[in-house]
Amino acid sequence: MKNINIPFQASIKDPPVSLPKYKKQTANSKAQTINILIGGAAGSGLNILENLLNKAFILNGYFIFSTKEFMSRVRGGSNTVLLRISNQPIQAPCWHVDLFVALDKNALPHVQERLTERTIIIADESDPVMEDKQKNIIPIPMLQTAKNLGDIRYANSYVAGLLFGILTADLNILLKSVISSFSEDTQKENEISMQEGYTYSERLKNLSLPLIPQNSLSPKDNFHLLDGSSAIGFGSLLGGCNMITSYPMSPSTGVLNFMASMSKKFTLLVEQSEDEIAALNMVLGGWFGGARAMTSTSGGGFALMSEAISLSGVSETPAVIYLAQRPGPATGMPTRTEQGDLNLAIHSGHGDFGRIILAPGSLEECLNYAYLAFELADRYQVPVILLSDQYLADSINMIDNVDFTAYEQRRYIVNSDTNYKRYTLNEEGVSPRSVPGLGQGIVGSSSHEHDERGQSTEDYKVREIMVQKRANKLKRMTSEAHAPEIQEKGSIAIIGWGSTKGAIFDTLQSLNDPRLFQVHFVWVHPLNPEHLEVLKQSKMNIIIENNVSGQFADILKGHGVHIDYRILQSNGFPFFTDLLQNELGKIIKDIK
Amino acid sequence: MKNINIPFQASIKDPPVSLPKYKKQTANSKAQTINILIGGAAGSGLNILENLLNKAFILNGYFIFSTKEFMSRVRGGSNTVLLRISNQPIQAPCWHVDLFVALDKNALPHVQERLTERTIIIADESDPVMEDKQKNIIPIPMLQTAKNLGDIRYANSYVAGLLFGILTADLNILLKSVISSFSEDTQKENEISMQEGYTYSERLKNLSLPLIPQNSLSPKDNFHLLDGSSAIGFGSLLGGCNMITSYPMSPSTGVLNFMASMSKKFTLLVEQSEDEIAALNMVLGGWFGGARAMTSTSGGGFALMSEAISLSGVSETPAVIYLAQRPGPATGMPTRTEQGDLNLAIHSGHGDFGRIILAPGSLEECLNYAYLAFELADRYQVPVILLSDQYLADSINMIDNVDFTAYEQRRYIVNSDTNYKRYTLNEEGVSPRSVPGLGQGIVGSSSHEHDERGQSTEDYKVREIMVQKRANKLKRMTSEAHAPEIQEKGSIAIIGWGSTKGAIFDTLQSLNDPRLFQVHFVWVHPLNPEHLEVLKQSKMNIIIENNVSGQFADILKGHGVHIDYRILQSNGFPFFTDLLQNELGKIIKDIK
Amino acid sequence: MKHPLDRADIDNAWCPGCGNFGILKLLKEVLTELELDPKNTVIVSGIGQASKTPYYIDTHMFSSLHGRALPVATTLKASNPNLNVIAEGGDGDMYGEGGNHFIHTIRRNPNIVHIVHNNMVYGLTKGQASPTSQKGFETGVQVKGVTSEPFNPISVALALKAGFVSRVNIGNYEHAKTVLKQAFLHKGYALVDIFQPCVVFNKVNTRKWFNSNTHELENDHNSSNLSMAMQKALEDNPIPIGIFYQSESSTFEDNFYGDEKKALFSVSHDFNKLQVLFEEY
Amino acid sequence: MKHPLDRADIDNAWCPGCGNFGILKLLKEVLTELELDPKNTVIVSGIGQASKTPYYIDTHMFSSLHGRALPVATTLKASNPNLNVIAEGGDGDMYGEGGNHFIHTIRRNPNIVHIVHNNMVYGLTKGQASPTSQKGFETGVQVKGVTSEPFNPISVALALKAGFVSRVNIGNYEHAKTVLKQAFLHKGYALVDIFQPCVVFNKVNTRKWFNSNTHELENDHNSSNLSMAMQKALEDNPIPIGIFYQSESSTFEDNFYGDEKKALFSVSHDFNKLQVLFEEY
Ligand SMILES: Cc1ncc(C[n+]2csc(CCOP(=O)(O)OP(=O)(O)O)c2C)c(N)n1
Ligand SMILES: Cc1ncc(C[n+]2csc(CCOP(=O)(O)OP(=O)(O)O)c2C)c(N)n1
Ligand code: SF4
Ligand code: SF4
Ligand SMILES: [Mg+2]
Ligand SMILES: [Mg+2]
Repeated sequence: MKNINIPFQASIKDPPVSLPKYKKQTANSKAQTINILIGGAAGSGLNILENLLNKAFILNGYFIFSTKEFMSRVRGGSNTVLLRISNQPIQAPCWHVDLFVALDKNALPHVQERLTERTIIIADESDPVMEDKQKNIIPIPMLQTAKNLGDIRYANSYVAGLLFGILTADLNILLKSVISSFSEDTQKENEISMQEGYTYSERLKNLSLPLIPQNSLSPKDNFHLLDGSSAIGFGSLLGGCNMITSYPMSPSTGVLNFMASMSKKFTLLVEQSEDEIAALNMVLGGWFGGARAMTSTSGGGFALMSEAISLSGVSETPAVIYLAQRPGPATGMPTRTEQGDLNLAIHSGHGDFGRIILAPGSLEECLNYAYLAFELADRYQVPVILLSDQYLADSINMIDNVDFTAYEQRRYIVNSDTNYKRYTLNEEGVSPRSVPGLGQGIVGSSSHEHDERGQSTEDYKVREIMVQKRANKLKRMTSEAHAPEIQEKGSIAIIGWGSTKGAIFDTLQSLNDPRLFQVHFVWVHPLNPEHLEVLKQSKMNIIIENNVSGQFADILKGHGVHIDYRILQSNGFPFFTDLLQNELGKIIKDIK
Repeated sequence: MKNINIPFQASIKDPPVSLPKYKKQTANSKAQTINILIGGAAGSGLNILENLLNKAFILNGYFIFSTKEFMSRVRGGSNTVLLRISNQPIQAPCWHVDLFVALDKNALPHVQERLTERTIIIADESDPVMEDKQKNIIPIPMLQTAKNLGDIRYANSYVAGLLFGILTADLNILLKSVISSFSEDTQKENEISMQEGYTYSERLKNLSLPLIPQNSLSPKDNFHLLDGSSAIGFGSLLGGCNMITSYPMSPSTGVLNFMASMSKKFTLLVEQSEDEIAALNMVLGGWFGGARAMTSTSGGGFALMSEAISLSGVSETPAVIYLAQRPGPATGMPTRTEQGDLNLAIHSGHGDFGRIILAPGSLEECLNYAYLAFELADRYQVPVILLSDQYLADSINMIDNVDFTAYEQRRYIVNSDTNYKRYTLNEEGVSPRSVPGLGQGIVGSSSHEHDERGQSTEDYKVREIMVQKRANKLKRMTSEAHAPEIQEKGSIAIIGWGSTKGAIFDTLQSLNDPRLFQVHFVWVHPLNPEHLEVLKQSKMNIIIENNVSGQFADILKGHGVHIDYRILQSNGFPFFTDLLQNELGKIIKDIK
Repeated sequence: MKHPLDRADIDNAWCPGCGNFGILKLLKEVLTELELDPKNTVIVSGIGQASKTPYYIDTHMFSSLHGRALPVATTLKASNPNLNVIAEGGDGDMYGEGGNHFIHTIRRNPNIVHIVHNNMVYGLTKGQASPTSQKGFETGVQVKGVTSEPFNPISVALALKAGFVSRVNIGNYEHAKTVLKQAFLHKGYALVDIFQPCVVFNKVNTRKWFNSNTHELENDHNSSNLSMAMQKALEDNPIPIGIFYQSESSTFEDNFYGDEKKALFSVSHDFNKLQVLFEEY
Repeated sequence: MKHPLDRADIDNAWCPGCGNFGILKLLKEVLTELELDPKNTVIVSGIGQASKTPYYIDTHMFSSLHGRALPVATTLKASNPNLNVIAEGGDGDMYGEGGNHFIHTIRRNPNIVHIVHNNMVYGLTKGQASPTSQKGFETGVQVKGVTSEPFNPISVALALKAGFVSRVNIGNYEHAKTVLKQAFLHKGYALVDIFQPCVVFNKVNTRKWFNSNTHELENDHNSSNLSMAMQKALEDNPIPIGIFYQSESSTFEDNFYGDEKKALFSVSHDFNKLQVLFEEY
């Protein structure tokens, strides 16, 4: 074996990498937003409509944000897409909407509660709700038009045209998006349908819709539109990921699909494993051989990986696990969202060992922390869990331009000499990692308690030394942990982690109460106690979590942080800014 | 389906069962104990020797306690058995010994540190240590004697005879034990060997051994000798266990073996599963069908059960899981002991749901809480985890007579009527559980979020109700939780859980410091905050745990309990009373 | 087309045209025609489109985890041998995630019927390859097409000497019914692999494809001959359907219960006996 | 009997007389005789007595979890196709806990050698039945004897069309060596199931038993004929040993790398390309 040059070689002695900074979310209460909800069945083309409208509104100069809510089925049922169109970046969904479009007759009953007196409802003229004589319902001939064109699914384009008409957006731009959204043989019909919808909107000019926001994006702006899954994917590629081994599971499959599509362009092995146990063990085999491997899963699959995480821990083999949460226990609600697997992520696997858990809350953080997951796994030789959820994975938002060259590449692999010992004891607690076939040494990796060579041991003193070695590593990881992001400073901390970032940010913007300040954790484990000082000095701490018990709240309590209020939810929805605003508003009203 | 009579039918509305009381451990500092360590290779008959001596010393009127320390191999290496012989019940092992018998030449180097200046060492005359001219080493011709008899393994009987001689115990009693310990064709030789050892002991009469304890047991006393595994087994049968499905894993296999042996006498299905995932799913299939099923495993296997625990949680199918801990992570040290899987036991499985974790610390508690595990699983329809460890499972101790009729039998199964709904909402949060084929109704059990019938649901309000239902159940379990056992009362609480009970008790006896009082948790999860008041009122809290991070200490911290000192260990050994005494003694010396 | 075994007030979540509807109908009709009491019948399913079946048919059900129906079904049957127990799920569920249970359940031979909806794709998770997907099958994950050898449940079951090994095509309904009935009448583990078109995600192995690529085993097929069965199992152009092999031997429950089969919910141990045993310690 | 591949300063934990010693010797000799560089060779093992092998032989090793050697070995090989990769473990490890990986690794066809020490018992955990234990085998857990049908790795591997399927008896050392060498020379997944006496816990299937109950496949056995191989695989009195079947097809790594095989540790992505792709969003 001759020595081989490792690109970007780095060592644990190097200071941690720093992450590129993105523009901070800005406080601006002059947002003008229009919120549109569209309801229809699975398989009826709702996703195409979402993409079409998103692209078109952006080209028209708006900021957009869209999110879906859908059932665990492939056809039928009742799903929705929420589109928020604004003159400013939007970070989160709202519950109540300005405009609702019912694509079929099940749509309206499904969303009844999200409509207010002022909500304008648009439905097909044949929809039975018409008979209710309910006010605010506007009948349109979308189904007839579509049927005339030969396929009921052209109704989607009709609606797109109609919405563009109502919002006085430029139809030509919409027509441009059509080209990329529909297959050639249906483009013509879609265009016609769209045109008819646009024309029909003339009749609806005097709707009492909120003010239509000004075009705020100029073509110079370099914003990109993507969902959380794709952002995790780009971040993983930035992290050098060249292997992904997964078993499909909603809502994690988006990342697997993204990586699979990228495997046509990069050296990137994509393998669907027989189960999740194989998936994580394959990741370990990959890293052991020198790859940068990851797996993607959700709670149930992650639970099955529990033993292999422990193998990563004791053998000090790096691993990256993308865990997209959904409501449990067990199968729970497969297509809904929750933050219920934090405790599992922290404690899965038997025995004591260090791991890192990163829970991004925005597209920027998805990119940065997916990149970082690979860096940290390699740096500390530990499992790193990227914690997302269905809401974050599936929501579509805008991100400022990304400079890919700003991300430092590193590889913590060494050539081995003949005396190489995989678990060499040193001050850092992290032994230089070589891989088989790289140099003159032998790499011995072991799931047993082992000595420096990796030979299994029955010696209690060696055990004590190795337990200490791993504890030292954990200490180092803790000291290099990232602090929570703190927006401004006040007396009442509003604490969140992961995907609630945007909803909390938006809510605080709206409440505009100078006492409130946001404390957002991405690095949720291990926590550095120094970073919690801010919560010990605040007058009051309110935590917002999307799970029933307040898992992070309990962890903070364990660190001596007092939690005064917990705003919890466990119904499968993300937090909606308008509802959150009410709830938080009520709590703080009485605080002097 | 006709209605069928369920024996011992009970309901959640009945008050919780009460456990039979056993005599409390008593404070008595006049214990006279002699501590004998015997070292030899795996497969050399050490276990037979242990059983033989245990039985014989009891028949001679002594209290005994014995524990093993062994390597993960079937033959060779170096293992030990510690025998403590006393005039009083013994609860824990000690590190330093009075007498050491080396069965082969590897034995002495292996235990060097456990020998003091006063330790008498007995070794074969051919042992190379003889050349060291180390004092206190007494040569005996055991190997020659054994060889003359035709098998080196007769050395064990020689040693038994010798020890009996030294301790002036009655040889006839020893000879009686031989009958039950050896197969017929080797009995003769064993008897001769024993006799020779006994005779040889005459020459060693003036050894400076500690005073030999008085015979304290009278034949009237009805003490029984068993290990922790058997106690768990008896308790499980008391709990009505009629199915065990397991995959073998040290140190849990003792329970599986015990149950298998009992399957010849009781209606009891024993099945070795293909893996641990199958094992727990089989347990769920069993309970779903009306059986009382359990599985036995250790950390790695338990990690694999993580997903199925979550199924137990959401489907509200009872389960009993016996988890015997060993040092991790991963394969760790398969035959050693640790308390490192508490966090995993509490948090395994995705999503939020209730479970109960019971960690017995003595034979009495093994019996009581194994019984209770089945009762509670049935009562609350939750997974119950019985947390033991290698030390407790494999140590042999004495227990006062058990009155099996004192245990109340209950079955929480109902006949169903045509309107039966598996997840009926009621005040108790626990819906009456029927099983298929029992009555007129349909039993629908589901891993999805479901409605009262068990049909999967996409309705967020139903989700909220069911989340609340499960939370209510957890509340009820918490309110019916058992308080920790508190021995006497002082100002400094010495906290432990599970298998450390005896070592802490013994240590406090020896330290005899009126400020110290023991707080021992068996019911380790969920904790009832009221029960922690005692720890908020104590002047100081010291916790003793056999893991590196202080897992239970962190949990108590989360409940607002201040922990002043943590005595932690993670080297594969149990706590030794003499060492613990030193360590605790040092800490409290400076406390005013 | 109402059926007495229809579950009331349900919202069927399958796609229009899906082969699962045929299988649901088949199962209801077979249960009825064999006069199996639904109150004495349990369907244990995993997770997937196929595994939604028990939500739509009015027997007892345990909708368990993806891949885990077989171990649940095995001990359920053992806990109450009077029940008719069915384990049901998709090809991904039973041969992918649940592959290990497939092997070892066959070895145990519990008296259950094992129904696998084989659409050669992962339906519920939107179209990835399954273990039975054919080489070259392209999906969003298998972007260059499947490269692994497809899993042949029939040959594997035969290699394990399963007692009843069959495959049917739901497009050949009456034949499927005959076979499924035999599976219920067989004492011991009975595999029924059912070809089922997924109209949304499998555009290759369509209803038409299944119809034109399968043929019924010849009348002279000797289903008690293991090596002849194996020979047939390895044929794939066209794929034989029918009962490949059948041979009864003692079941998992028989081995446990012997002659007196009573449900474990009525069992309690004799504590006096326990006391006596304890005294020996 | 020193060997250059002996690992220094080790304490072998096997029982005197155990068949594992023969397998260890066999492996060292085969590696040496085939001139496979130990610095380029990795043994991935599970947990069990058999799985201790890599601790005693001076190649690279990954001693992984019980049952999990195959998935680790598969991606290890894919991460660096220049390595010689061996997956090694016991019958419980590979066919029990790891049964699902056994099936699906065969389907993937990575170019690895899969060595299974088949002693028909769980050695390390002290004598429970393994999937290959024969009916009636009594243990502390199977107190009334094994009732399940024994697992036949050869027939199952053949049912899955594994590329190289063999069984040897370590008591027939020279034959075993010939076969193991062929396994290393085979391009693709190669199963070598090795009968190995456990002198402590299996008093039925002893060295003598294996010797008198096995016979080498006849010279005229055609190892390219799958159905002939299957026929042989189902024979059990005596049990044939040798190479049942051999047939090469493209491997897991081939499918990924095509022609240019470079280890993934030297791969880094072109961030400019990534930038360009991102701009499309
Ligand atoms: C442990 C686990 N992993 C993954 C999933 C996600 N999942 C649900 S159904 C399914 C596969 C469905 O395919 P198949 O079993 O063939 O059933 P079909 O939908 O085709 O009927 C998967 C991977 C899950 N629910 N649980
Ligand atoms: C997940 C898990 N389950 C169980 C065990 C315990 N265990 C260790 S080795 C072994 C079986 C050994 O049998 P086999 O694989 O046939 O190897 P042998 O010792 O016979 O060579 C078991 C069950 C484990 N280490 N991990
Ligand atoms: S996705 Fe396929 S298998 Fe699932 S219901 Fe639709 S057609 Fe049937
Ligand atoms: S227990 Fe059996 S398999 Fe294990 S080393 Fe001893 S003889 Fe060999
Ligand atoms: Mg399928
Ligand atoms: Mg074995």
